[in-house]
Amino acid sequence: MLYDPEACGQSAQIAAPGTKPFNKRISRQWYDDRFGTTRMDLNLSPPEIQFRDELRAWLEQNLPRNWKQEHAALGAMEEKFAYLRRWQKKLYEGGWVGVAWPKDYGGRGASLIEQVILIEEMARASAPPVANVLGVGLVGPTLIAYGDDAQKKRFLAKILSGEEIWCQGFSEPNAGSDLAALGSEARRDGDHFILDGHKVWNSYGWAADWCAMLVRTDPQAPKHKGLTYLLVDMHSPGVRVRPLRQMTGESEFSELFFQNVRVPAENVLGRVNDGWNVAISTLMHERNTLGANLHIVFKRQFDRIVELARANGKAADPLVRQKLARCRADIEVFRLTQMRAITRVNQSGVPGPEGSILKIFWSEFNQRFQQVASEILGPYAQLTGECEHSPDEGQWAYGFLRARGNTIEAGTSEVQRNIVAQFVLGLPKSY
Amino acid sequence: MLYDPEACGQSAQIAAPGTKPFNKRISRQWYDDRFGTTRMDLNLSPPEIQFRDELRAWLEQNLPRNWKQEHAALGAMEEKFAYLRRWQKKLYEGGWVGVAWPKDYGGRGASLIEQVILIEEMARASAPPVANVLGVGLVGPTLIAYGDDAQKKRFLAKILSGEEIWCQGFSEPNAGSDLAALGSEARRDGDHFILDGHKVWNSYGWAADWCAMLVRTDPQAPKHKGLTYLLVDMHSPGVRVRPLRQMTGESEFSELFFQNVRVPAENVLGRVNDGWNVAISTLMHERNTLGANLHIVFKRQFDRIVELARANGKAADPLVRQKLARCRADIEVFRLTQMRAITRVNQSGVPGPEGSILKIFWSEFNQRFQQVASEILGPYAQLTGECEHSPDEGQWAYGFLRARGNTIEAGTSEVQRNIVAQFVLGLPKSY
Amino acid sequence: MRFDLSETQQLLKNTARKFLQAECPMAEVRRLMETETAHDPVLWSKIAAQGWTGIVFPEEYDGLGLGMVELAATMEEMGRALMPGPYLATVPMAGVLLDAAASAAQKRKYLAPICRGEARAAVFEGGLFAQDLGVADYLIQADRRNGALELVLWPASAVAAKPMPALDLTRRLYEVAITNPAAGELLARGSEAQAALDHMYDVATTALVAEMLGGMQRVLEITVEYAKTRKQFGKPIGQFQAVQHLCADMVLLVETTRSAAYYAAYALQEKLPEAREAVSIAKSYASEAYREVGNRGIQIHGGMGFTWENDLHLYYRRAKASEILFGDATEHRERIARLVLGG
Amino acid sequence: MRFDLSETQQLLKNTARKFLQAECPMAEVRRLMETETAHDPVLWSKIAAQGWTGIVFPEEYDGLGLGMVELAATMEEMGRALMPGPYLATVPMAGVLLDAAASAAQKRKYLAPICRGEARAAVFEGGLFAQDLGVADYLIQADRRNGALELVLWPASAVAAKPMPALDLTRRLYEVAITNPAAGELLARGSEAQAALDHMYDVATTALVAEMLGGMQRVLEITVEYAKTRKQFGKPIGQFQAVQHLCADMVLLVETTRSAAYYAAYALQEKLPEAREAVSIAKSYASEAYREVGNRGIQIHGGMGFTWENDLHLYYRRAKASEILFGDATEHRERIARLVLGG
Repeated sequence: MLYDPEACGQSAQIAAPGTKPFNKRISRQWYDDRFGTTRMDLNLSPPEIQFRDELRAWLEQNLPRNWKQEHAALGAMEEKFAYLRRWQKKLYEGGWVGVAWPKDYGGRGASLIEQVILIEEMARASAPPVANVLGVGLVGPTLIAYGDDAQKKRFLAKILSGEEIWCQGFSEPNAGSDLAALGSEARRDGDHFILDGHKVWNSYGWAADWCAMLVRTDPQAPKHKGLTYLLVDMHSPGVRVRPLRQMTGESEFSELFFQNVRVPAENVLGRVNDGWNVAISTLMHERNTLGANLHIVFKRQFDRIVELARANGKAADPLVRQKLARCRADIEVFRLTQMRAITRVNQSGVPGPEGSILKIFWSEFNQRFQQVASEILGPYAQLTGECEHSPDEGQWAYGFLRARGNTIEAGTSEVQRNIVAQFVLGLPKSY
Repeated sequence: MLYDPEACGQSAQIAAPGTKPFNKRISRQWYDDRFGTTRMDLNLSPPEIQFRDELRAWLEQNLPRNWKQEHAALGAMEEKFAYLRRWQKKLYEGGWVGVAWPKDYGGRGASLIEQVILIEEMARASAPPVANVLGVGLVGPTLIAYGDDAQKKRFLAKILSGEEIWCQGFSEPNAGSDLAALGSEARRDGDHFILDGHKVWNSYGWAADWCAMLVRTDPQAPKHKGLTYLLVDMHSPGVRVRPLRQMTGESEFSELFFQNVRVPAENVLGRVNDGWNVAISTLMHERNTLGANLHIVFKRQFDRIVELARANGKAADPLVRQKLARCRADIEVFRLTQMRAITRVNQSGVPGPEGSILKIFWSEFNQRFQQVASEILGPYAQLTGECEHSPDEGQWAYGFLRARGNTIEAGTSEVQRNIVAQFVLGLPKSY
Repeated sequence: MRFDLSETQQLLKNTARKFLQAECPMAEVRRLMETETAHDPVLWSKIAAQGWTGIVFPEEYDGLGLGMVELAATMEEMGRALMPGPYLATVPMAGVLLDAAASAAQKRKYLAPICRGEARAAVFEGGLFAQDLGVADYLIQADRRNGALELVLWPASAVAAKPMPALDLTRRLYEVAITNPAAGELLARGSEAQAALDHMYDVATTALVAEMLGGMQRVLEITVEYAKTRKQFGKPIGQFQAVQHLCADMVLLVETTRSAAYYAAYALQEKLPEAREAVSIAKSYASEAYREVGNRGIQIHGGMGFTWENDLHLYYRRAKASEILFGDATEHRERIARLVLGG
Repeated sequence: MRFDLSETQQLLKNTARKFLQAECPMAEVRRLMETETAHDPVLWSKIAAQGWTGIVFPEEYDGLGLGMVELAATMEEMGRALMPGPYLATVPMAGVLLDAAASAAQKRKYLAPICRGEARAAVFEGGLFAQDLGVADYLIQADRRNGALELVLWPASAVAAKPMPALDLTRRLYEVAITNPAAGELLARGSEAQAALDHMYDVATTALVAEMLGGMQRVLEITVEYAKTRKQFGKPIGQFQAVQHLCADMVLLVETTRSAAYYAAYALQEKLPEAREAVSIAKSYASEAYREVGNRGIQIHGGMGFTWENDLHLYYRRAKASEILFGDATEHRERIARLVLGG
């Protein structure tokens, strides 16, 4: 008889040693009847396979064979970016941009798993990124959730086609981990807001037509309560973009300065002073889709460092073997943990704190991995791009420096650990 | 000309490129005249050498050759302890107990470095410990600092001779890291206090004649302010000692229960309600002298695991070699950092937060070390004492478990890191 | 695509948890660990009645015919409860070896009684010990004789089992001596024996990892509960960032091990080509993660965590024994390296 | 017994700090790192006037005749200031090699100008690069020829130096090509050359470790200062336990490295038998500690720490280059293992 916790559970029912109280045993049939026959299944479903195959066929037809060379041959940043806009246009015409968006807004209503399939297939094919990464991934979904009909009509199609490029203005010099402490202010002035502020760590600002911003509209309210989510035309007078040079030497990010910028009141997304909730929704989307291609990126780098370790003989060194095996295991465990998180979000429909676990894991892994790579390369590890001896044009020296930012950007490891402690484990707020 | 920061230091004085503004150079003579000729010197001074040689000669004469066998052959705990009391008596007669105490109280007024020499020589000779460890190391110095003449006369000599054994009652079940939260209470009743309370993690309680306790005498005062340092006769009615079994299976510690215990008011050490300051002084002494022999203990264990690694072939494994080399380096760095701390305390006369740095280091090192040992021993690492296959009578399995306590006892690593952050670096109090 | 236990598997797991909460609470674990063998025949018969002793074996030998994922889910609960006794030795080790190597007649004779809960067994490959041999009805020995690997079954009467005291008090180790060399029965020989033995190690390692996962999950739960209630400096200690971050580390260790453990079980179940690598990834993770979860759990408990009466050290002891069993993290990483790098 | 800098040594160190604060502040470091060679002749002549270019060399060759501890104390300050240029290549490397290997006549010709600040030099043992060769007046090459090690001195005119861009912007690497094979001058050969080279590596490694110590001390100070002033969530971030514990880790890393660094210098100075082990202990520690201090320092700075304008990355780049130079932690641990375990 199968254990029935309702009917049992008292220690009085445990028989004295030596007796055999349970001589009837259950059968497979009994088990299947009682519990069902569903099983863990990592295979794609038939519709998922169809989605993937359709995408593969389209890429086969449309992906420029040697786009990296074509792209690299273009001189100016603007020309390179125009190339990506053309690629996005092509993808858009094929129906492969914003696949998760509802059909009404130009999407396919794809499931989370289908989104992940798309991200992975693009990574496997080494396809170019779309130009309007933030528009498609973050601003669009927020507009769909919070925008009014006019806003949706005005913005969504042009996001998908890449006609209008978006950036995001959240972080400020004095509002990093403590985002709600931001001080950029928008004062109401008739049917406009007058915006003054300073944003940092902004991506794509130099190329953007629009910026989705979080600004303070009620300085008297408690700090989370007086914020508004504002859509700002980057071509407005008073907007200035300055490259922000990071420790790697590049300027991947910009600073944005806003001085007396007039923003029509109709460009408020959601309600005035409710911007915190709107932004949180954006950040959830960010954590949900960000990093779905990372395991492929890591795997590719891993395979390359294995090649280099074979070439310089380190692949036979027991210490290096341990470290590479650990990296291999980490990449695999990252992939698997991401699959589990996707399974859960796909079923519940709600992005959860799993994102923080993954973020901590991959960012700390990448720092370990880059260190292992540097140990394998020895003195060559420090050579930067401009040198003929430099392995892979200095990507490893660059990668070492760039990885240092991983545990800071998109929420420091400290903030992420607070989130795990408080939202996964239910420990009390620590500050 | 040597750089003179008083006369220079302005960038205006930096000459234009190509000129040679400093063509006069300094000589060794100039340097010695200006700065002096003292040098770092790790050798013992002549008086220190004399102290050491005298001690070595005494040990040569007096240390029982095969005391470990003699001691092991004794059955009951009490008999073993009586053996250590006899040893302490002998040491006392030789003048080797409490060497740091002033001559008036039976010591030699030895410097900190001489104390350390004593501890190291005893460890090198594998001499037995004294019976009255806490009396000599903690209670005596506190009595010397805070006791009145009557108390000093009453207690000090018997501490040194081992005639009266002391224990310490600080920690309580609800006052661990937060020692000041302790709840054992002593109420004034004429010329006595009536004591009720419960202490844990007490060492030597089963053998002690006296207990140096921290108890609450003013429940209304802020928690650090209402405490008193009390000397309690362990033979008083109402005192109960119960072994506290730890995860290793042994009972190295006890719990103490006090119920309506009458303590004469003359047994208050320092002022009533000033016990916190008295206790802090005790803890400083604890951190100062505790661990001075540890590097010798670690080194001996290290040498032994190296022997075992040679015997089972692991000494040739590159991974094991890395781990052993790291342990070797850690032990050496621990010894050196302790020497630097001793140098500093010896010159300033004040124990400082260096103790916390050393405590964090050795406790975390020992956990790493025991893990390395267990990896070297492989399946044998888990065998406990009672088994013929068990290496070194199970000391490695025991050591693995026992080391787990190192980062908890005598101030958790978390509390110690707070101390370093706040008292070494001056960061603000975190809670 | 669904990388998670199915409703069916989750039901099985929930039922196992309730069964063990009632039939094998910590008081029972502590009672059994003080006995000579840490084995209770009554508990064993109840386990058998659940079908657990035959969970992965064919129905024709009175097994339940379920798969690796079901075995893993069940063992996760056994690890959570710290269930003492010879389950690991009997089912994922001896049983799997019999199922893979023995003839149909031998399976009827030796595997079916295991499935029915009437027999227990142990495996010995010539290392230091055989686990839970003291309560086994037979021993399967993997031995290299006349130049080939042989799997030989010995009845308990032909084997002397000498107890070997060790850290884990809930699962016992025994020195092995064959006392009647004539009593052995050959199960398999040569490459067939090797394949069966390899398969057994993959299954048993995966089962062990699942069990370790359950243990570390429980250590995390006990610790978080303690951090919510224990107060120091006027606050629950779980409000201190240092404690929160240690707890967050524990979540990472548990959740990544869970991914690796479930995938290893799935890959073995589906006979995926990467199954062997998945098993080694899982064991290399679990070996370090269980120990580190134990370290953090005890640390957060402070002095209380270092006492005998607190349950954490019982998990910590199991963690250490499990770390060593079937190869530690270093050995499994070298196995991964051989698969990835060759050599 | 006094294991600490003496009053004399502390005075020297304090003076060096004040000198560098005035003559080589971070603005100057940033100016020089943007130049072709990161070397400034004026700064060099001022350094020479301090006696630093001859600090450990005999007075008869215009040196100052001080010891290893004084060299270490001075280099600690250079590391703290992140002083750019060819000091390491010229003094603890080329100078020490000349002092150990060259004849009296050669020392007068080559070492004395180094001491007087009139020449700079570099060393090349056939690896990837020679440090700061671009501003050297001569190169000493360690080369195995006709079955024996030879130390050969080449004038700059006989050597082509091709810059190799690398992480550390304050100390430059160059590819080496001998363009006039007839211009070399033999300094030493065979076991004498080997002993001089071994000695040079011990001295230069110890000097480098002292420099790394100064760098990590400075990263700690900058970070603690930032943690006291930067506010988030209404508090200085240094009030958060997570930040406090990262800072405490940094203190441990710095203080243990300091012990190892000073002892290595002392042991070399006193020619103690354990000197070689002490050097490897110090380098194995410093290699990891400087990087880890940098990691924590940048982490605590958050986004600000990841900017070009913040100074921490300049230290971090130096840390990475120094980790690799003269063998990383793994190589030095294997050297310790050879001394302790043999094999």
